[in-house]
Amino acid sequence: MIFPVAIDTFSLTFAALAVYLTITVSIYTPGYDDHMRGYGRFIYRTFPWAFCLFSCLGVLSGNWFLFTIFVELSSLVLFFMISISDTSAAKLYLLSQLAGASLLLTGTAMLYSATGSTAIGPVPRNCLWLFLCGLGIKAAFPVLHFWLPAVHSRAATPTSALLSGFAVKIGVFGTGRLVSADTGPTLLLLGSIMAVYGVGRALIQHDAKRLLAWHTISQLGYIVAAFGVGTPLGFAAGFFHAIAHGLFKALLFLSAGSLEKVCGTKDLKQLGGAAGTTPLTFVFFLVGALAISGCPGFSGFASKTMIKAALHESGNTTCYWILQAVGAGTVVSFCKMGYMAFLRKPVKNPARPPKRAPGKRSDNLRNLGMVLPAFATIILGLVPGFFAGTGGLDTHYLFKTANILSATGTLALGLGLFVFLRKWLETDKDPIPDADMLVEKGVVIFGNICSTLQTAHCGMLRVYIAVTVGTGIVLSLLLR
Amino acid sequence: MSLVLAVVTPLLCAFLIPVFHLVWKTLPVCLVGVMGLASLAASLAAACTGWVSPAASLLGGWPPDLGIVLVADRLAAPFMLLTSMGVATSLVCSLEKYGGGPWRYYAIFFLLAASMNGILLTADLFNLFVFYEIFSVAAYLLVASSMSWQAMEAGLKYLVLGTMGALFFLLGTAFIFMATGILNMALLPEALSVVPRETLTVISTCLVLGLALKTGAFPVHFWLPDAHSSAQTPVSALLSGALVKVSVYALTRISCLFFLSNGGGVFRVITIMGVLSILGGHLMAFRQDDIKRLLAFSTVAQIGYILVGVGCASAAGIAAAVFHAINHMLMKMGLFITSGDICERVGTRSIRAIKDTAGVLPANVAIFTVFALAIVGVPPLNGFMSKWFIMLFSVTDTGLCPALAIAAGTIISAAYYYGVVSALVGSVVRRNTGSPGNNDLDSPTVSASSVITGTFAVLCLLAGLAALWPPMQSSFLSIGETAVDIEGYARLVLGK
Amino acid sequence: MLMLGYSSAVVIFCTGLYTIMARRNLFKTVIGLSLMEASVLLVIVTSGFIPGGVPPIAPFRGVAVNPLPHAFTLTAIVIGASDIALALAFIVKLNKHYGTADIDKIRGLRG
Amino acid sequence: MNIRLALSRLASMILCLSFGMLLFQGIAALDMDNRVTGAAAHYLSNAPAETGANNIVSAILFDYRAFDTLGESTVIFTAVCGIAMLFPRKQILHSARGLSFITRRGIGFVAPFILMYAAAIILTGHLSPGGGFQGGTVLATFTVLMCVVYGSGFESTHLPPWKKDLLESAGALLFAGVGLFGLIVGTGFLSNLSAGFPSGAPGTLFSAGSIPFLNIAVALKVGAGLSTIFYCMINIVEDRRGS
Repeated sequence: MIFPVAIDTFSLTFAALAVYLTITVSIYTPGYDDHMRGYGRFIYRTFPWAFCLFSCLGVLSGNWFLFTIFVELSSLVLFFMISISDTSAAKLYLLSQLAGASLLLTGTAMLYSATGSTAIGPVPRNCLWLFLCGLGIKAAFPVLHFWLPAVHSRAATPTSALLSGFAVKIGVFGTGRLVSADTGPTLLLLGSIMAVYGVGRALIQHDAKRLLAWHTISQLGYIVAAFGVGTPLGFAAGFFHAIAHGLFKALLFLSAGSLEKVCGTKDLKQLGGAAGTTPLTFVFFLVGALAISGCPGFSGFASKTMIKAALHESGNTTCYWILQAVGAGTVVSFCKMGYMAFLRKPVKNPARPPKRAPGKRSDNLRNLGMVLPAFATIILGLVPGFFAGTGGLDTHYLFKTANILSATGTLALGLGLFVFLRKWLETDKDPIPDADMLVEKGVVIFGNICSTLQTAHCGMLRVYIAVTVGTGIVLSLLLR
Repeated sequence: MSLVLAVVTPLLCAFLIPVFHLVWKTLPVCLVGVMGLASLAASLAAACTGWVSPAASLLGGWPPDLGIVLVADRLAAPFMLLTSMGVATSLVCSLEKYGGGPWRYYAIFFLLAASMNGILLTADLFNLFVFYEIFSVAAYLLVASSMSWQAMEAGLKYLVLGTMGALFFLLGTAFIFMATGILNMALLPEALSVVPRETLTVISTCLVLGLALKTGAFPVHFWLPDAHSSAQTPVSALLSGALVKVSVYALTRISCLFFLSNGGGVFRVITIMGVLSILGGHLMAFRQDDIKRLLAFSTVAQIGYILVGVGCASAAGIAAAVFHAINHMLMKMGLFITSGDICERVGTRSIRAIKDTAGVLPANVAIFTVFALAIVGVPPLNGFMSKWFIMLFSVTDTGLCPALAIAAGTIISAAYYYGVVSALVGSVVRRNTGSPGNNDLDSPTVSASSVITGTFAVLCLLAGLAALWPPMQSSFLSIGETAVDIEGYARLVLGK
Repeated sequence: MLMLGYSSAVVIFCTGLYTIMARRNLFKTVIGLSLMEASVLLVIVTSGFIPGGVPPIAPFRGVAVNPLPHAFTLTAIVIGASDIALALAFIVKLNKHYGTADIDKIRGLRG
Repeated sequence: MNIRLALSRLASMILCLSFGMLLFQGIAALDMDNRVTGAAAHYLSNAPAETGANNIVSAILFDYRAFDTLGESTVIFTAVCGIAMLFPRKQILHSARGLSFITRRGIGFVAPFILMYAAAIILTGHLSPGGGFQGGTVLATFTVLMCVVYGSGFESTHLPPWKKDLLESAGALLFAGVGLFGLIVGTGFLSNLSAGFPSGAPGTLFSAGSIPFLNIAVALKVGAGLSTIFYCMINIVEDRRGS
């Protein structure tokens, strides 16, 4: 069979998410790119559908080979979309995704040589590391996340929404397919690190989209940790959080984009008072922020509660408390964003570009686009039965008083911390080195290696001859 | 019967060209075209014979152990197809560029075509050496045919290193003759099994070193970038597309026949060379500013992929290597021809200078981009498929290291091809957005070379898709099976 | 006798190899190449030698030597001569551009 | 600097010696039994009968392995073509820097004998040592001698390049034609007696089927080719002297 498929609840739901997000984005985009002409506009309007197609084929494909092909294609589509707004970010994205795909392919080849099949599913221990590295670049595992903040913040908003809403979810999807007894501890550890590191980084950001990007890493940490539990409940919880996060993070990115469109900047230090100028955007932001903070009634609450239940059930107390703390950090971070962008008095900044006259139609289109994920977020929050059922959990369990209390407690703690830390959060922080520094250093070293090799190609025939004869002698030793 | 015609037809064309020159000072283009068609037809006929019903043709009517035998089988046939396509493409481009003026150039061109067919068909080691010499001499001269000092220097370096390679090959042949008294390639596998180990070491070292020199594998690749970047566009395309593949064929054939059963160390060495070529070629290409030199180093790397496939020493690995050889012919010829056109239009070969130069043909740039995507390995295209197959079989047969090298190579090549394509595309976009008044509306003339490269681009896509088609896979597998089937080759040559 | 032939062939081969590696004059490079070629031909010819053999021309008086290496050698000599002629032609051409036959100064193509 | 030079020479010497060692080990491992085996033994015993040539080396070169010889003469053809391409001659020089009158006369007398010598070598190639290559070389040497004696103007008056090209192509075409005859008759490319070439009486001038034709073809090719190479290069020398 040329195209083996793996159709189950997991893949079908992901495909549905892809379609849903693409519809959202394609409603939103005409309200966003009205200043563009020519190629750029064409790419923004049509490529999301190509992305949707390849992503759906990717998640539905039944072996790792086809999965990798389609994932690579969907990355390529996104690469074109990113390259419209920022070519260097696009290059970074392309190269990192190619690296991930190449590692995945290597793993697939190894899987094939070990088992004779590449059917999608858990893999033996000896090729697991290749799969984890390959998917890790997609899903921003620690150190492999170097591309994510830069690309998310520099891409245009619809692209960021697709990136954060679905592209990284494909990596998570693959990780979900890998879940087996072997993966448990590794994924738990990776997930906890991602959650903590992401939220820690997010707290010191001033770029709205970069802040959201770090939260993506943090939330991915929740999902990965949930997968690491290894029980059906854990899997279902991760699955649910992946879907929920896809929706509310897309919503957050789109609202940040709207903010940028209206106010001309996405730097939190220069924003302020946007709740007055764009009340609808504020509402949508609020929905997303409440969801990501795990406020009861929104999808984030349900999924995070499921994750905690799974962790609790399997006795991973450390991880449980880490995620609890991360939840509080998330609340602080979004309080900061909401406060600085929407609620506080506008900053008087002469350098700020004059406010554009809001085009009525484009505003409406953007808001219409954001209605969809907001709606889904609330629905999933109120009726989480489907996902809870997948994990074998009663819906009522989620709305138990203890859980609601725990969530509201986290919210309250976060709010309190925010009030306490507000001054510190508003000030500038020195940049702290991150994994992208490693990459920059690596590129420099790599360039030096290339230069050295080039000087070896010195144009002197006698050197060439000597190398040839030397090669001959080495060959004779090898062939002995 | 038709096998020898594949060699003799282009030879006759080459011999006739000086005679025609006495009649017409400038050869009529159609005459050269007809000669090209005739030799193409002869080659394709031989390739068909080899594919459909593998056959041997006895020269001089002597039995195979006394005379020279030409053989076409399923390993030679795809290479024959590849080289004849490469030669035809390059000939069309030359005719389009130079017309019928440089008649000696065409004579050498046909000699090269004849010698390539000879190398692919012969089953006699010394005859192989003789054809290799025609091939090499013609190649040195084609490189030098632009008469610039760069071409002369590249030609001389190619000549010295190529002659050394030929001498090593001849030394290996001499040792084989000393040890066995036989030069028939079908009789040798058996005869070599009783040769002492030390002598076998010398034989394998000399043969592998000689052929690796001619192939342009990494530690001994030095002539390749010089020659490829200094030659004229059609010649560069031919060198990269067809010539190195002929050497790959010779290496595959000889190592499979002689060393598959008599010590498999040769295949390990080929794998090592392949890995080194992949890494070395890509690393050297990474910082190149000269677009042709960049493509040349990329050729070194692509040869590495092919060698890794050959180094698998299995039917599947060799089949994948042949597939990649064909794909590389399509991609690299296309890249050289389109980039040559663009560079001529722009007047520079420096990638940095292209950035500031508008006025390139968008169609050419689009086609170039397709080839670049293919050679980097973007999924539905052929480069991806063949790299994937090579990776798959090398993991099975030789371990993880080559596969990781292939993965690393993909990323590095993506980085530098991204640089080239963005420079080209940037210049097109700037031209389109620039002042609309002075765009020199030289209405995009449809040239033969752009038609060919366009076809190649479509073929790249088709070959990539066809690779997923099971009948295609099994027919490619039969190539590999032919290569490792030593008894089958002996049966075919000796007629038993 | 055979060993003498082979040993001298090996010595000549090394001499040729050394010449092309250590000498900077391009003409000496060519001489080195032809030395190497000659040594390979010597190996081939020696391999056909038979002590006390007579030339392989039809009515032999005695044991004839192996004629096959002779044929190979003849062929290879001509091929080698063509190579050398071509190399000299290139050198003449390059000398016009660089004004020297020093191999270390002819390095316009690098990197 | 000197130390670097010495070191580099030492390194190359070590490389050479180790390669020589490798080769020598390969030779020493063989046992030489001094017997003619394989195809060569067959040639020695049957060649005169099968090919009609007494000179067994010629029989191998022009019959058993004639395809090699075709390839070899093609190498010369290629090299000649290439050298002529590298040194394009816009006009042929008419300079007449020859030797003295006495030498010219003297060589004039000798010239026919040199040509006869060449012809003898070519035409008796199948009977005695010699053949197309050797004869062709003598022919080429003859033109070199003429250049020395009569100056390079000799070429333009007696042997213009187009004539040499024609002769060379004629030789090549003759070779290929003999080969194709066998193919047309149906006995295989370059087949000799089996294709119906008359064998004659072994040991006489008119014997050995197609071998004399091939000798002539190769002689034309080699003679014209080497002479072309010489005149191409001599023109450069004259160019430089002129400028």
